[in-house]
Amino acid sequence: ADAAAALKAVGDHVMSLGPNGEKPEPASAVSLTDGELATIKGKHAKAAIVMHYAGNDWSQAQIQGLKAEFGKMGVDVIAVTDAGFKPDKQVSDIETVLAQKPDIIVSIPSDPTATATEYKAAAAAGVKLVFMDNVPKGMTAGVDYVSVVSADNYGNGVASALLLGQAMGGKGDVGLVYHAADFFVTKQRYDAVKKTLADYFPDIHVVAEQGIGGPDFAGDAEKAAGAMLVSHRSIKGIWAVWDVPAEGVVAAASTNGRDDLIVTNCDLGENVAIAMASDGVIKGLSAQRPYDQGVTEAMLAGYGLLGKAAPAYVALPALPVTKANLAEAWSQVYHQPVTAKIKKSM
Amino acid sequence: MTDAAALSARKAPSPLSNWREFIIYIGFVVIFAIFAATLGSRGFLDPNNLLNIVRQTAIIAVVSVAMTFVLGTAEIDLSVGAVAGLASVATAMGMDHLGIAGGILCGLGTGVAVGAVNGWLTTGIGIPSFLTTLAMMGIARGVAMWISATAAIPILDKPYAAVFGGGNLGPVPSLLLWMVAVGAVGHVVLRRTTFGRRVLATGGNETSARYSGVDTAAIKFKVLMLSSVAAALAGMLYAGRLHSGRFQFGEGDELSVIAAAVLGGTSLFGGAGTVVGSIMGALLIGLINNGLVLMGLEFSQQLIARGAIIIVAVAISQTRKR
Amino acid sequence: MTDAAALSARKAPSPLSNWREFIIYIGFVVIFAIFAATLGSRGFLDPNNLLNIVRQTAIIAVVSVAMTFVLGTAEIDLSVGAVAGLASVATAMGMDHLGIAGGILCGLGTGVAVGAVNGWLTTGIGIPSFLTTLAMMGIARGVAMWISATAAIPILDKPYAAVFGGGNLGPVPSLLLWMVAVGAVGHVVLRRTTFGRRVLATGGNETSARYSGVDTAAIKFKVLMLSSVAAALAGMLYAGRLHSGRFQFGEGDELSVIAAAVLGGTSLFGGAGTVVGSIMGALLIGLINNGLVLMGLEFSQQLIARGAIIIVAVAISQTRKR
Amino acid sequence: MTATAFPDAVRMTDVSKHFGGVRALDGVSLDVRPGEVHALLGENGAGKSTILKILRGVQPPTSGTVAIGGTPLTTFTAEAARAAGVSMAFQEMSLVPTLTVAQNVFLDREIKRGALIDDRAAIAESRRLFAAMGVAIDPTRRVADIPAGHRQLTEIVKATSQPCKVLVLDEPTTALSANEVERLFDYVRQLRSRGVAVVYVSHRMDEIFRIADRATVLRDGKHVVTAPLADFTLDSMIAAIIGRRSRGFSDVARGTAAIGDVLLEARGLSGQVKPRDVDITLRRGEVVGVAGLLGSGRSSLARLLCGVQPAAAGEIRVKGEPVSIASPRDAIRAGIALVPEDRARQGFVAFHSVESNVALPNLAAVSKGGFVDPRRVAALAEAAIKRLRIKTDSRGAAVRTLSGGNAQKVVIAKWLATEPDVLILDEPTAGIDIGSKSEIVTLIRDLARDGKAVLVLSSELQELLAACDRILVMSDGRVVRDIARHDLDDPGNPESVDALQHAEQKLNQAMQEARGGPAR
Ligand SMILES: Nc1ncnc2c1ncn2[C@@H]1O[C@H](COP(=O)(O)OP(=O)(O)OP(=O)(O)O)[C@@H](O)[C@H]1O
Ligand SMILES: Nc1ncnc2c1ncn2[C@@H]1O[C@H](COP(=O)(O)OP(=O)(O)OP(=O)(O)O)[C@@H](O)[C@H]1O
Ligand SMILES: [Mg+2]
Ligand SMILES: [Mg+2]
Repeated sequence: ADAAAALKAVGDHVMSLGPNGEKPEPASAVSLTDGELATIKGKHAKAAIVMHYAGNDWSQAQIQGLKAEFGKMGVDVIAVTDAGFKPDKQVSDIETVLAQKPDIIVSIPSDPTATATEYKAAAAAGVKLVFMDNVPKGMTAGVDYVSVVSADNYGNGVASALLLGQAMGGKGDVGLVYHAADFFVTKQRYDAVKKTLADYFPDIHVVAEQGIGGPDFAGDAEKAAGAMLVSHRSIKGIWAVWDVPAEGVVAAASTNGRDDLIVTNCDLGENVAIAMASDGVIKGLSAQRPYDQGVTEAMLAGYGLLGKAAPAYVALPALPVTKANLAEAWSQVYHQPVTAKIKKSM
Repeated sequence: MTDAAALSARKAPSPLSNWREFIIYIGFVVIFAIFAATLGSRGFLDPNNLLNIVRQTAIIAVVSVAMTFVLGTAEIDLSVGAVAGLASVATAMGMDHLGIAGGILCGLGTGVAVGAVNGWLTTGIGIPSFLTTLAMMGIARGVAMWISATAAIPILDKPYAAVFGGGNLGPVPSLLLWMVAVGAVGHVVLRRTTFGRRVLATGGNETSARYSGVDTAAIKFKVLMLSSVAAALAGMLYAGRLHSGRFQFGEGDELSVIAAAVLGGTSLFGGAGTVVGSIMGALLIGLINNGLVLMGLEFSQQLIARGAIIIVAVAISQTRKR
Repeated sequence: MTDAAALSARKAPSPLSNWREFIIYIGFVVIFAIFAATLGSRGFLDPNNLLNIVRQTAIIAVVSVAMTFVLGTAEIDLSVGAVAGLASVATAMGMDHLGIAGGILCGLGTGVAVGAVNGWLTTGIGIPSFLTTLAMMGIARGVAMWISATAAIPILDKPYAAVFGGGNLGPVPSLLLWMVAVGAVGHVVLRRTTFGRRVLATGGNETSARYSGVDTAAIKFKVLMLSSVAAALAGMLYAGRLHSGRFQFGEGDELSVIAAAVLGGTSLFGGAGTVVGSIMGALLIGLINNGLVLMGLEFSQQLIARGAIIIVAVAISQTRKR
Repeated sequence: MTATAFPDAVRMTDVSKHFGGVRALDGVSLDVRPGEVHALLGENGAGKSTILKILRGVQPPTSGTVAIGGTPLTTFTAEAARAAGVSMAFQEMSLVPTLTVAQNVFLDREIKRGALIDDRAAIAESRRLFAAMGVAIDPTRRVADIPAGHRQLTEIVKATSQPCKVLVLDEPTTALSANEVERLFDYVRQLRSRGVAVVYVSHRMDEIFRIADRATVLRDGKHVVTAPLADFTLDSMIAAIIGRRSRGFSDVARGTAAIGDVLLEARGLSGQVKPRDVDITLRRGEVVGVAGLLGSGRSSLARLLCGVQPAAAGEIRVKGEPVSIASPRDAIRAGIALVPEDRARQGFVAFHSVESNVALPNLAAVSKGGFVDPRRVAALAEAAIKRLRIKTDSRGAAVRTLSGGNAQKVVIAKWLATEPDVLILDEPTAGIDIGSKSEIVTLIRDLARDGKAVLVLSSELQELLAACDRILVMSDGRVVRDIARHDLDDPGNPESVDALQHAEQKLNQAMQEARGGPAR
């Protein structure tokens, strides 16, 4: 199959299916008329943002997008919580924000099973739920929650794999650094990468795979990559599941004197952007659009308030990034000009 | 450094020196009052919210009761968090194959097994409990991840969930009942039984305790067993509350549990501690977390505020005593 | 603590009793030999891999040197991990606005500031260092998240990165040099200076130390200052290695650091400890991690194996001595 | 003196105990009969405490057998020994500092109501027991907070209140004054009449002659002699103990030192509770003693003078200069050193070596630019060990491995090494054997002769009389008498053999009067 065409395709349409197999709607299908905006403003609604983890660029961009759009809608954001990846903490957070009787909760479940009961309780309390990326077990769109907005995580996996394969000229040994936890988003990427490499690059062989558990993901990734590079000297490329682990891989490459290594990853963070801009070992990455995702989620929450029929599953396509399109990709993702440091490194 | 400072510095960790007895109560009351005044409008005083505080701290409180005994003997158990996670998985898997009773047995069995190993390595081989339980923490977490393939294992059994942390008895959350029950038993055992007395004697001065006829090794074995079983119970409560078993449950709880006990006046150097204090310590932490979320602070600000409040709370009560 | 006699009486068996002195060396050699035999083909003995082990443990080792002093006085510092994260952010931000020298000052300044607060709260107000530093852990982490908006702050300055952990001096990683330098200084200070003696006396029996004219409060203030500054240096090394400052750097390190010290024979009850032991402890943990990754074990299996190996390593040396 | 109608209460045969290289006991046998008080005597480090710990089951012997009431001990555990009827007051005590006095008295044999402990009953019972000893100790206080004397009484009450066939008292009186000792003896006599076998260890010869029926002497872990008290004279007993002739305190030659200018002066010195409004003047070449009953304020005074506790009122002058002494550090700088009364808590770091313990207050002297000179530390330690004949297998041995008396010597040694102008000793010879006692008193005299000033606080009057030129009597926190030593001599025959006993009676009399309050 033709990688280049495939890569182009990834950027245009979404590959993942919804949690219940729904086919994805584009974000462009979601919008609010001025009239609707006015009615929503009139409601002076309260919204809570319940994150699984708030300690990275992705979450922050999401939150910014949400706050910006909610601002336009006159919705008051009363709480932003961070469960630090702990389902029990997230359940507590939901309990606590419910005490403030919010009209809207936008959330990403840290674990679809463990948190389900509490989300159902929230739904039963009449709260309009909009989910990011994943939906708790046993909840149905339109009934229990308004909608789920997802990045095309499968697509991200595909894109980063295609970029890796291309940069390697379609052959050689690679290692994969994945997330050693049953977390929907990262698992989709991992599956996609393995499948894509197999489908498109028969001459690329995965010779090493290492899961990392955190909390020090960069450090774990560095240990993993370091070990791969000493025990498999043939390795030409490494894939990292998101940007923080990728930073660890970059460090490992330099300490092991492998400036020729080829690294790709998911998510566009400033460090990896710099590594790419300065012709470092990062040769490409596949970005999500967290800011737009947040905006879309906010609007769908508006749908909920209005009782307007909402698409069950909205997804934003992956955004393949190389040094060539870095600057514009950055502004697409963060709605801000590329940072001075990245500019400086180009 | 003034000598007064030196004196207080010397007094501070002194077990049972009164301020430790009161810190927690003074701090709790002060902070509760402040939150009630400032967050009333945000539903802080809403009975359901107050019950939330209990729900969110009951599990920590349960383990901190057992930890009071462990610290009382001047040992430590860092494996409680991981054991809770493992027990939650064991319970869920056990239930899949052996039904509800089987599941409960698997959960408790996990606690007993880990406790026996911790106890034997510490008292039998003589490895410092800090190392034993630190290693056990990794082992338990690893086993939990392995047997569950890091996935959450759903528990569909409603009665189990209702009894173990999920449900309510009338208006009262079952978690509250568990906390009160464990707390009451723990309090009586520590204060009024020969076992409790031997625990504090062992921690207060092991040689003296031995000279007085206390089998200190047996005591230490028992308290380590106790804390593992309590941790297992905690895991089962997590499983009930979250309708599933997952290796992550309880992650990092060891620190919260020890913090609760120390806040409650238990000395890390052994020989002193009260169960009621530990429970109050857990509740204080839960109270603060709840209030800070209600305030709508950013997570980063919550971290800062929590640290500051704890310091101030302790400092107030401390200076009160001077 | 006051009941120093009680403590020393209880501690009498363990600290400084020789097995603790040797544990770490025996364990290290045995495990190294096993890995060399089984993982040679996977590049374990490859010089670069051995250097990787050093790189991956040097930062823990550096902090564990300071922690040896803190534990030596029977205090504890749980804030080191968070302070490292904060210092990495402070350094990166400082460099953006004040250039490289400014950045370094910001980093070290963070350590000094936190150390002063920890020291004052512990010795001045008399809050147990466990609570002081636990609270400070939250505060430092929160401040780091806040000022950095949880984002990584890139460091473009090459020379900085080269000196602080990023680069090599010829074939020698700068991290190795830092570890050796800090270790050498720490060893001499603890073993050969009056300060070191006073540290161990303070932890061994605070009352008698005071009677002997040791200003124990001042000593405790200094060691807490020491560990914060070491933590700040660690943060700067993280920053140099990963070319950025990020609040997560050092997360959870407090436990690894204390574990390294305890593995190295330092007593949590104070009065005993060696710097070399602590460094060996850090290296042992790094060695195990590296070997397990080379084996290509799953993350969960690694956790299990690590725990088991630590127990066995300690047990071997332990029974050897019996 | 074998083959009695009924079995010996205690029969220890051929008992040996080795600690690594150290042979603490070497084939020692010990027989104790029911209804006798059996004195166990010996130099510091002779092996007394070791053999008694074996009897109490807290230490297994390396070899040898132990039979109690005719039935041999098969396992050496505290539980087994107690079941066999052995109860013991330990020299280094068996009290848990974090528990209250009452909880300690009844530790491991708590009074219960139903399944639960009845602490109220324990408190009441403790009160009764202390009253019987004629002391008022609050049973609800934590042991960590009560003074050394009270702790020793608690240890005694803890041991004596247990039903037992064999009662072991290992140096129970080191911190007690005459009255408590008398009460203890009354009680011991009661037990004896009830057929209890009592093993009594003390370095106070007068006590031995007052209470013991038979005595066994150990030296260097070997049995020397066992005989009825009647077969001993003071001299022969001392000779048996230390292996050479000596007359104890009577040996001390108290040459009069030249009294010089004032070194230490305190005016209106008061603490929070004790002492109250004390004036003291210490001159060069002068040894001043402080006598008083338990709780009279002696140690409190010492703690003020050495900055352990801040003074509430009053001023301290050193060599005429007013000094503020806020911490022991200031005191040491001002040339004042305190040998504290409670060695285990205040005296040393138990698991640190003799060497580093001796070095601690002398760090300034053995270091240059903050760097400690190991050679000077070693030299200091070796000198100390020689000077006080400390029995230890090396200067590197942990102090906890030393015998009680030798540990006490370490404390004295470490403070002597600071070469202070003013040396304050609180119960300095607690647990120190009769031979060394007179040596230490002689040492004190020598210090005075070298122009130092010495303040000796002691509950053992003979020691005060042997050492001091002047004796202050304290009562209820005040100094109520200031008696010149020679006023206590018997004007008739000052050099008579029992001059000491005579002086002791006079001093005792003065103290009893003093309880009335100041008579000046
Ligand atoms: N735990 C130990 N380790 C090594 N040596 C020890 C230990 N305990 C006692 N010893 C040694 O055994 C010998 C006898 O000690 P013991 O305490 O029985 O003497 P003692 O007769 O009680 O002396 P004292 O009159 O000073 O109390 C001493 O030399 C002491 O150093
Ligand atoms: N190191 C100390 N610091 C503060 N207070 C102390 C200290 N040691 C003892 N105390 C308290 O001071 C009070 C007096 O103690 P102590 O029995 O020494 O009085 P004392 O009359 O001086 O003793 P004695 O006259 O029998 O030597 C007691 O209540 C004791 O608890
Ligand atoms: Mg003895
Ligand atoms: Mg006294």
